[in-house]
Amino acid sequence: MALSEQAGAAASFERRVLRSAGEHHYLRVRLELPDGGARPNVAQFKQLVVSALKELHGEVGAALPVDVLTYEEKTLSAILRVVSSGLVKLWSALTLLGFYQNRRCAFRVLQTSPFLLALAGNSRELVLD
Amino acid sequence: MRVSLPDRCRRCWENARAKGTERANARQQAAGEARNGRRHRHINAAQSRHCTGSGCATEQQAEVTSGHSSFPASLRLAGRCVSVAVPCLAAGSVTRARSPPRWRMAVPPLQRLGQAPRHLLVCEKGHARHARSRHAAHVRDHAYNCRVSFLIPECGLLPEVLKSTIEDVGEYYLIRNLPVHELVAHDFIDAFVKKGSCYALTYKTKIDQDNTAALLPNGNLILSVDKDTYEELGLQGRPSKYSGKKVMRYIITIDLTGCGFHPDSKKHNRVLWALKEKKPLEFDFLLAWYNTGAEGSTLMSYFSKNQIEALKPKITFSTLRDLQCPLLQSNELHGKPEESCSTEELFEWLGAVLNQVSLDNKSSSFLSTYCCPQPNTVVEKAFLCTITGFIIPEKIIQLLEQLCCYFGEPKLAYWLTLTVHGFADSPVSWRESEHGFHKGGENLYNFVIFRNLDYWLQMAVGTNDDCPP
Amino acid sequence: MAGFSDLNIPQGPDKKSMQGLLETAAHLGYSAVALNHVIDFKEKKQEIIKPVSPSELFPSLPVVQGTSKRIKVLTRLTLVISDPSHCNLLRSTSPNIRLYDIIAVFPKTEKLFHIACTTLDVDLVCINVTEKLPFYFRRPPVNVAIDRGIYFELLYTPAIKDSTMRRYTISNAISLMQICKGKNIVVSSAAERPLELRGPYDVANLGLLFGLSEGEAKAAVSTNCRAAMLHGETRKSACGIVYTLKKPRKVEEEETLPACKKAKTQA
Amino acid sequence: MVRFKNRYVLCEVVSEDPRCRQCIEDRAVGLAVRDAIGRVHGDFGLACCSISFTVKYLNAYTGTVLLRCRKDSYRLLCSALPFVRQLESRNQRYPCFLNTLHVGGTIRTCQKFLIEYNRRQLLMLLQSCTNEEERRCVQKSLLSCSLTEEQCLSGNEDDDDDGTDTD
Repeated sequence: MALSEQAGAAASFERRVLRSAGEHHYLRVRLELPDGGARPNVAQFKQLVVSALKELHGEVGAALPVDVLTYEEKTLSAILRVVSSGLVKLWSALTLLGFYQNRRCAFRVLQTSPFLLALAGNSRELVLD
Repeated sequence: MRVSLPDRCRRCWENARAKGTERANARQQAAGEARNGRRHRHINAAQSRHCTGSGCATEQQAEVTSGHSSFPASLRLAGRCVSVAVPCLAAGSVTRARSPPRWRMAVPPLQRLGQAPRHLLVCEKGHARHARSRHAAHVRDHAYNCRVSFLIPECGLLPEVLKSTIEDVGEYYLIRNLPVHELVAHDFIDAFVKKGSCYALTYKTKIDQDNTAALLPNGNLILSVDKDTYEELGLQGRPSKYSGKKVMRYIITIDLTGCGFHPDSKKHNRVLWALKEKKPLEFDFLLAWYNTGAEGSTLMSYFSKNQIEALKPKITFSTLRDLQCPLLQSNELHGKPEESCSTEELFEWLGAVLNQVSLDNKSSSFLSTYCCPQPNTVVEKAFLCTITGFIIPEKIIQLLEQLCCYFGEPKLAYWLTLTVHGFADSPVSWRESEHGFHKGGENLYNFVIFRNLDYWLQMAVGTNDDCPP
Repeated sequence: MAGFSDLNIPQGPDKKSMQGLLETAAHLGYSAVALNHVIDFKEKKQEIIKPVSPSELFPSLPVVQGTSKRIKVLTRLTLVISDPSHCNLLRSTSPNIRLYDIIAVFPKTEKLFHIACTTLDVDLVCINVTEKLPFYFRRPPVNVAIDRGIYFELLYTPAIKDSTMRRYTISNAISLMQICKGKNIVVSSAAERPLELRGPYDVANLGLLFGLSEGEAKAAVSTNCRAAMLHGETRKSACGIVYTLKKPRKVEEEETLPACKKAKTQA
Repeated sequence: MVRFKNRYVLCEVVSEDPRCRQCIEDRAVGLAVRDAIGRVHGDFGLACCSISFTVKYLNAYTGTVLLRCRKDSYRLLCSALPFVRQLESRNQRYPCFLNTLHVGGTIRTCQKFLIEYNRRQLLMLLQSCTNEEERRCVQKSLLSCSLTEEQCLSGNEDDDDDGTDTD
């Protein structure tokens, strides 16, 4: 019984190599605002991201599918998902965003990865001691 | 209503005209062909001709744009006609070109905008109890792991079989300001490197900026150093694969257990001199040692004169309620529509679960369109355990074994997963294949273990990495 | 020393805000910054003062995030030249100028750009990013500058502040890239507030917008900055052939490599 | 000596309002196109296209416009052209759109294309002529049109002016 199962498994060994096949890229970002003042809620946050894209890359940029996967209003940090070909556009748009509601702000991109799973364990932020 | 060019505007033409090139005939033909409606097929030919200097390809482009002047149509053509190029304006069409173009020598600047960093995902499937199964070898080859997490659906508490393994995940040591030459000393080699598996990795060093060192259990000491340090050290190494045309980083590999490295050998003395006097390198090190049976002195007592502290991995448990889980079939790596999910879908889903991403969105929702892959079921509870620290492969193999044993008794769950994250800044990923940071330095793998002990193994690496074994 | 650097932190009178900027820079992962002292000859006669020693200004430098080292602070002098006579200052061996780690010029006309690229003993040539280019870049001076190991500096803070300046920044940067082919570019901030600073990886990604390739973009915030610093060091240390260490232990002599490629000995 | 490669985009202004013709001038067309690029591709697109962007040739009578931009960025330009909605000059605003006829690497190819294009238009016109007077007029134009082509073919040896930036 066990033997036959093993034989079946042996026949079924399979390896697939997916080269740059990920459709999406993921970014972990944090919005920095001066102390005090209104904090955006999740809808406003997404609006801010889209407006940043629109400013730098126009309507074509604003049409990029960007998803806010998670957003924490307390820390203003979020995980964004974007199609791979739009990564550079989104990233540059976030970098060049300077104002939120006429107040200065800055997007800090903490991590980018083609794998969402990789965002769960960032060894650079790990404090082991 | 149009009339011929009046004389006045002919003069304008002459004024405005650039250098005349006479390739009119071929061009006219090409334009004629394009007009016959077989546009797409001619594009390659036209483009190659275009390379010789005429404007055929663009002429066709013009034809089409004038044909349907609506934007999406021209966009679609633009996207297809140069799948290697233009993603820059084709926001809508790019999603179709699944794999971004591979990097070439001369990519026009604008097209770089549409390129995403290269990455690799290797999926394997096999059987955990098969004699020739290499799953344990893959774990062993991935020396430096910072985070291990496992997810068991239909389970609310830590299963009994895993309790002892979790408790015995092993401690590791952090030594501050340890000179590298102490790792090359023969006392150390004899006491630890040769008597078990000794793992060491520099802590808080960045592989793309600083010098980094790592000791592999096979006795190889790997130094990844920048150009300045390399020149000062005077040890033989090779240029890093990922440092570009102007080499700024070198890799030095020293085999500590090799026969040429006995205490009085020339090589040993040279290495010791280089690391002690020529360029004394000091790092904070993470250390772990695994030995089978034989008692010996411990790292703690050996390095007692250095600043050493023993650390325990941090373990967190959580129970997820009403989790949407994709349906999987162990023999269908690609998944089947309506029956099971593919391995990439699972990989993304798992990332979503570990990052606490909400899974129940609609394709029309404003914030996020991510949803759990189809088909899926809702499980009432799922158990998630995460261990962070400097975790050695031997313990992961033990854990993997115990997870297989979990299915020894009949369980509700059909599968469970074990995810292992590597250090982004380690100089190697699998075995001794060089690892770089680029933009994320990701190197991780994930096991899906099925009830019948079939497994899927997914290994993912980023841009500056070789293909996993 | 291929860590990330930002070679342009404007030196202001306010010590506290400077401290804030340095802390943010360290937090973002920059391992070296240069405090920039700007002298514009258009405004009244300005004296070139001695560089303020960073150790005096900041008793405790912040630790670079993710490492255990402290941020390195250099001094930099930028001369805005709009008239050929201004160059004389650089030619004369003014003792104060020699004290700065990095010397940059900001040429306002084509002729001065040519002079800056070909003859002046400087490390950086600033490119105007806040207005339409007053002249076209020509290949010969740019090639000479690349051969001499002089770097071109692009700033990104104006692009954050204002939409029009953003256009000029990108368009001037692309014009420059067409001539210099992405070589010898340094991207730095000129940020006056912490919220105008951006992380090194973000800046490297911004380089892609400016027409750099990924490798060149990363070099623009790391290795090119290091090279510019070393180029500045050659001025102080007899063309970089002989370098005296502060510790009276030994004088290190190294082979006669080209000055700009010289490995730096750490004091 | 490396030449910067340019692209020339030939398009015609199509408007229902005949008064629109008076709006067709360098500045108005340039502004309208820039505005469209700005909307569609944002600051970045505008910055890319603005390098060496000019309205090279313009014929208000036939409504033909020739635009120049860098080869790298012509796709940004072409994709923005359909979004030009109106021309504005002297406080007058007329809705219109731009129809791309041809994209060429040199002005010359665009010129050739335009002559050929106009000839075809004239032939169509000829077929729809009603009286003899008109017919003669159009035929004459047709002949002069082909003559123009001969002329420039013979005259291209001395035509050495390189309209692109070199150094």
